[in-house]
Amino acid sequence: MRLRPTPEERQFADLAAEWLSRNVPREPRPPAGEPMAAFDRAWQRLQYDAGWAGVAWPKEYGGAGLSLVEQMIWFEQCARFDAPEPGVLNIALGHAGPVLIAEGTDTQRQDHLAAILRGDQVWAQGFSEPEAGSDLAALRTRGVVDGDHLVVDGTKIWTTGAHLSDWQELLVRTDPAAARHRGLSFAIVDLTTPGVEVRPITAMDGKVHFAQVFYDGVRIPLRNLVGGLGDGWKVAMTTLGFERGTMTLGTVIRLLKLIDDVKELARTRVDCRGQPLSTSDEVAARLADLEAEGVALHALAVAFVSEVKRTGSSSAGSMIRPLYAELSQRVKRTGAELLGRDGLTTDGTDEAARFVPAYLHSFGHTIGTGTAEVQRNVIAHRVLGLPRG
Amino acid sequence: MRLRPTPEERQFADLAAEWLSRNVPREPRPPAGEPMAAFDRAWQRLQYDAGWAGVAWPKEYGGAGLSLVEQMIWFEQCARFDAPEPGVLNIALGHAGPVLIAEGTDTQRQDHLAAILRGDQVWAQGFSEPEAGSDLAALRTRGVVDGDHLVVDGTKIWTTGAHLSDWQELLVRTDPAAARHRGLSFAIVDLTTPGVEVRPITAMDGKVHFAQVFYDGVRIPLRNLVGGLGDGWKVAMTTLGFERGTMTLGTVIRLLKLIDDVKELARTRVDCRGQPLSTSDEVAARLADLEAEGVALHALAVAFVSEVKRTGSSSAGSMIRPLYAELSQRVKRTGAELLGRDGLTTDGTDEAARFVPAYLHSFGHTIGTGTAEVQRNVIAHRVLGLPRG
Amino acid sequence: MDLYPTDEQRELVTAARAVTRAGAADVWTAATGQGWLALGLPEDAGGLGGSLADEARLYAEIGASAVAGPVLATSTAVRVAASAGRLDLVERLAEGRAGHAFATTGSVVAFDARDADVLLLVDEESGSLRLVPMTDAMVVADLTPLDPAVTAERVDLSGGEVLAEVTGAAAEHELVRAAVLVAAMLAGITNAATDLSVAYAGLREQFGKPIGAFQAISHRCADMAMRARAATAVTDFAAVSVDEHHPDARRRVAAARRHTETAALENTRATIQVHGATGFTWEHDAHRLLKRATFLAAGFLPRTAQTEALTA
Amino acid sequence: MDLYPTDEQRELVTAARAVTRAGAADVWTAATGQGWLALGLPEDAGGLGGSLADEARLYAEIGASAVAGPVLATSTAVRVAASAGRLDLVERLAEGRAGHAFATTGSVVAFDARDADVLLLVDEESGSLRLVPMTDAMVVADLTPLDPAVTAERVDLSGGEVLAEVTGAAAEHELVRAAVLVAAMLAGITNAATDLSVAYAGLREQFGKPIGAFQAISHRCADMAMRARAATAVTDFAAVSVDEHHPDARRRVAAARRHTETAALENTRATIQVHGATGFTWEHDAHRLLKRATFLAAGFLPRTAQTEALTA
Repeated sequence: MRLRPTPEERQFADLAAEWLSRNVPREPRPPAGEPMAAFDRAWQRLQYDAGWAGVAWPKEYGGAGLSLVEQMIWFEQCARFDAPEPGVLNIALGHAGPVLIAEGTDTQRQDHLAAILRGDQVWAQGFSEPEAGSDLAALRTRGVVDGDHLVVDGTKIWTTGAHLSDWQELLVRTDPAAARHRGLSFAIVDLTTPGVEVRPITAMDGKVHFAQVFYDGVRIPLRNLVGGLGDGWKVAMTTLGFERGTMTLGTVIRLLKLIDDVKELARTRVDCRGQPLSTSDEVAARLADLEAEGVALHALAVAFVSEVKRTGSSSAGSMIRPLYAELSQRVKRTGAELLGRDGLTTDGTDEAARFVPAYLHSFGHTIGTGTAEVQRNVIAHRVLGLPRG
Repeated sequence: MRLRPTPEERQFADLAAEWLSRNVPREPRPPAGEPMAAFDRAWQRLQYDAGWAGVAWPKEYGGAGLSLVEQMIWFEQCARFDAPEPGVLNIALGHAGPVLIAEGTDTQRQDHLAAILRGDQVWAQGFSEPEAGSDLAALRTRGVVDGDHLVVDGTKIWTTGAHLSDWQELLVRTDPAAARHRGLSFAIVDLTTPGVEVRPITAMDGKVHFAQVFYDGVRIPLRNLVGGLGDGWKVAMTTLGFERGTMTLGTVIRLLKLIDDVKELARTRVDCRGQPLSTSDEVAARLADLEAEGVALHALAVAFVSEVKRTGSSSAGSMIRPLYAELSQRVKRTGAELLGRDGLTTDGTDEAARFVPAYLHSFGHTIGTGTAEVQRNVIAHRVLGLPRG
Repeated sequence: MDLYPTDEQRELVTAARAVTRAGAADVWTAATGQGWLALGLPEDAGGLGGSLADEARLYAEIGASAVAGPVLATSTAVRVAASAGRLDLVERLAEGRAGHAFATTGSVVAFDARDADVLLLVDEESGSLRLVPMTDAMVVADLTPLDPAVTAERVDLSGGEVLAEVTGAAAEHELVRAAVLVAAMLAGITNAATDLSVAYAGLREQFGKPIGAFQAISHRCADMAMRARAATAVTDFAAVSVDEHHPDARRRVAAARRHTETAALENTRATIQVHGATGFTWEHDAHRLLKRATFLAAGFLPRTAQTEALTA
Repeated sequence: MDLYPTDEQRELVTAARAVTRAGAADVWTAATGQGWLALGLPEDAGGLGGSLADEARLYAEIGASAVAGPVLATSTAVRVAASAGRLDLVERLAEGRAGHAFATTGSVVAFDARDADVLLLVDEESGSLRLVPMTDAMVVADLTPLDPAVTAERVDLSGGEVLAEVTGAAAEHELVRAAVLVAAMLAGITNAATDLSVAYAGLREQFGKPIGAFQAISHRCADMAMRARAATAVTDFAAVSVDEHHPDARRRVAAARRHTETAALENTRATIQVHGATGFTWEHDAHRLLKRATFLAAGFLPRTAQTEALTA
């Protein structure tokens, strides 16, 4: 076992640090809408042009062809230099790209992968429906083959970023006679296709993170199917792993920084007697717990990329997402709670503006990308081999 | 609403206090075995002779014929004067008696109720079996009618106090053809009957609290059936409520005292800098949580007896037991944890001798009388009306 | 010993619920119409002479609906005015509203102050309650409140005029009452979150059955129900103890305040999770309950003061 | 960056497991036979020159079985002797055992001291480790240990003879190593409790199916498994960081120590509950794991010291 970098890893990290130190945008990210998306795309383009996009993607698709270990090193350096997150490109980079690499056709890869790495395509998922949340196999959105097209009618919901996206991954029912997850197909759809309507949904933090998407006779060319007709469940399940494991690595590293910030908050804020909050042993114990869990999660992420590199897979992938989601909630809640009464507005102080919205947003962590309950089902059944209910 | 006693309640409380102040045994309760049982019986006899036994039992069966409110007042006064708990008479007073009052024949009531109140009969339950723990309806111990007897073969396990008991409540399968809970019967059995063998089981605290009981052709007169043949499930279910609600009232009141003791422990023990543990705001916050939960549980018990008195029943009964069990575990664990390294022996200090065994014993709280999980099923289905899985 | 609600209390709750559950628009009118502000005020001060236990049952309904309108601040302001002998002010406030702030000098954050006639200034350190006149000119900045059903303003208190003030035992009594009513509102939220969860768990189907058939949901609902029942009981217990001057009243109030705070925060978080993505939307009520619970938790008798009272 | 165990580490674990899982009787013989005490000792001091990461993997197995035998105290005593230049003592201890106590003067509670040749006295305040000769005459009283696989004695330390002592950076290094190995044992317990639970949940049937089909059980098992995986990872992470003199090593050791303590206590409590009444019996291993976890939690680098290191 070894944490010390190999000469190659060291060189990679040094180059990354050197580049990031000069290229991380100094201007703040716009808070919403198209300006925000433009910011994210520009930052991605900057990385792409310098060869830092797609660290672990194969070279033939425009990536750097390295392993998850280098990807992790890149995330560590990004956190160190406070680089912007993928933002609206999260699904494109974290999910759609890997899906196409794993299951796409050559044409699909050529059409999309480099474009994704360049930041030219914003993607959204399209899995959940009003009646199919945790139970994806119950989805009803229908796709009917009509010549060389699939004609789609129905609706998807809780689609993060749909209102800002160019493309969408779409799981639809193409064989209504087949039971549940049989008879589903996985397609990709250009969101400018006629018949697509996107209605933003406001979340509990007062912002629009996701939308409901309606499909009214939307014609998708059959060449946009990923996998064959009826292979949709297999494609979706294979690829949910990306979301639950690798896609979370970057956020894990960023969480460590946030824990530091909460510790700093406790050192700078004072209680009613003018003492820093950090002098309370109740606060200190709580922060120590967060720090310990943060380090443990970091260690688990390192163990995960190590195992993947050495053996090709790791069941720790299914654990990183729920552990991250719940720790992140605790960290953000702690930040908000340390504010005391200052936490009752979202703009009364700079600290409130930072920590209160983050706390509210964190309620989505244990719901999106599979609820905490579904993640536990996955671990119980697929990792531990416990029987289904 | 009113907490202030009525003149009648005040008089009852005053009389109780006066009697308890003079009659609570001063000598310590022996820690185990027959001397312990003898102590418990003697204390019960003392109460009986003075008219304090069975406060809420009907007068015709030797009780005082009062309501659960007076029962609660009695428990409060008992806690105030540190009176011994029912101990080995717990099942007799808290379960077997109420079962016979509710479902027994006149003969059974005459044979047992006054004897129970006098402390002359120690009772045990006989529900769980090795293959039927939470799932009581799966029990296999068989009873076959032979003339005017039921002949019982099989085994019961986790029977608290069986090794010290005279009588046992026994749920047996009398109709093997009927499905699950149909075909069960409820009998009472004299544990001196030939064919009964009691094998004590050592618990994780190193003590014997329960036993496995084996039945080999045990002949029980049919007149010892409670309810008719095949009514066993109904009798058992009706009466489990006693255990979950009223039987816990006394322990709830005692828990409040234990919380005080843990607070006192924190005031008297010092940390490595010589400061009382209670000066740590982490410890203080923890104790405040326990105190708040203790008061809330007390309040719930009062609301429960009030509702029962006014309306005849209260669904809070199903909540008192799990809330008590879990709070009691937390209180006892806190006591043990405040001891720090002194908690690594069970006799290194007086405090360790008190709090460490209590902590170990408390693991049984969320297992016995229905696991925490079963109690939640009961609340979800019977109180909230949620569907079964 | 009788914690079962009286017939009058149950009628009061039914009447209040008819208003609060109907929608937020007319609540303030109804509040004055039903005499909410005067319910606990002694009859000789023009009130209805209800007990704190009566008020607690009412405030549970107010909490459960997370409606707008500064009922507690205004009713407390009325009492402060009465206690300070300013019966003219009592009368004026019958038609008015009070904002409130937990500070008495300088530039402070106040709540519901924009449309208020007076501002209730609470000084927990010294134990005093003060009423000052409120004008728009005092508003330095409008802030964005966490709880969308209140308003938040940065207010300049340098004006200095004081309409009424209570200190000492009288202030202490008002602070205890307010803490009980905060607990009552939190208990109401705890119950409301439970009801929302149980209703949704019984209806929403996934995997071919209602989600309430899965223990991950049903056991969480059971936990919520236990907290809710205990929250109601401990609030009643504390309120009656105050009404009866029970020697343990202070400790019981702190217990009620702490139990209901924990319960309300746990249950509102849990109900968002039970509702899944629906519970994360602005449109669903879950977040309003959470935010109201957070708002109340920071109110009268906050956590450090509770700890002190409970470990004394 | 590579936290995947080496082939040598996996062989070491397989060999250790063969002994620890076979039953407690011969563990001490095997421990000396397999060179457990010398594994991490430098080769020039007669050791095997293994890394702390190697030792951590071994100690995880020791923890998982909760076997008797003062492996950590004795291996630490050997290192103290070596560090103090007492190679004669190192040799003597190859056949001996060390008890230990977290105090250096007066009448103290020691563990595994009855049959020990030396006593390892740990002074965390000043950061020193001391070896004193141990005789039966020093035992004032035999106490009842919480953990049935250790012995506890009240010992009189007034004799005063000191065989070896390390202070300063050398002592600091030994304390850090011991903390990592305590974390490793706790990680082993965390994993063992998970394995017990999963196995039982898959076999034990109630209501016509394995209890592991109920979310109340399966989700608890999933939580246990997450804690277990993270416990192993963070222990490796800390051990390698110490081996490589990483600037964050101290903080990572404290993190490993705290995470594994919490995880081991949670998982052992949970496994008792998953096993129901069976888990509450003396005969079942669950309580041994719980008690060992409690024993270790109070050992090297206890909670207050962790808090300090993690919030620095």
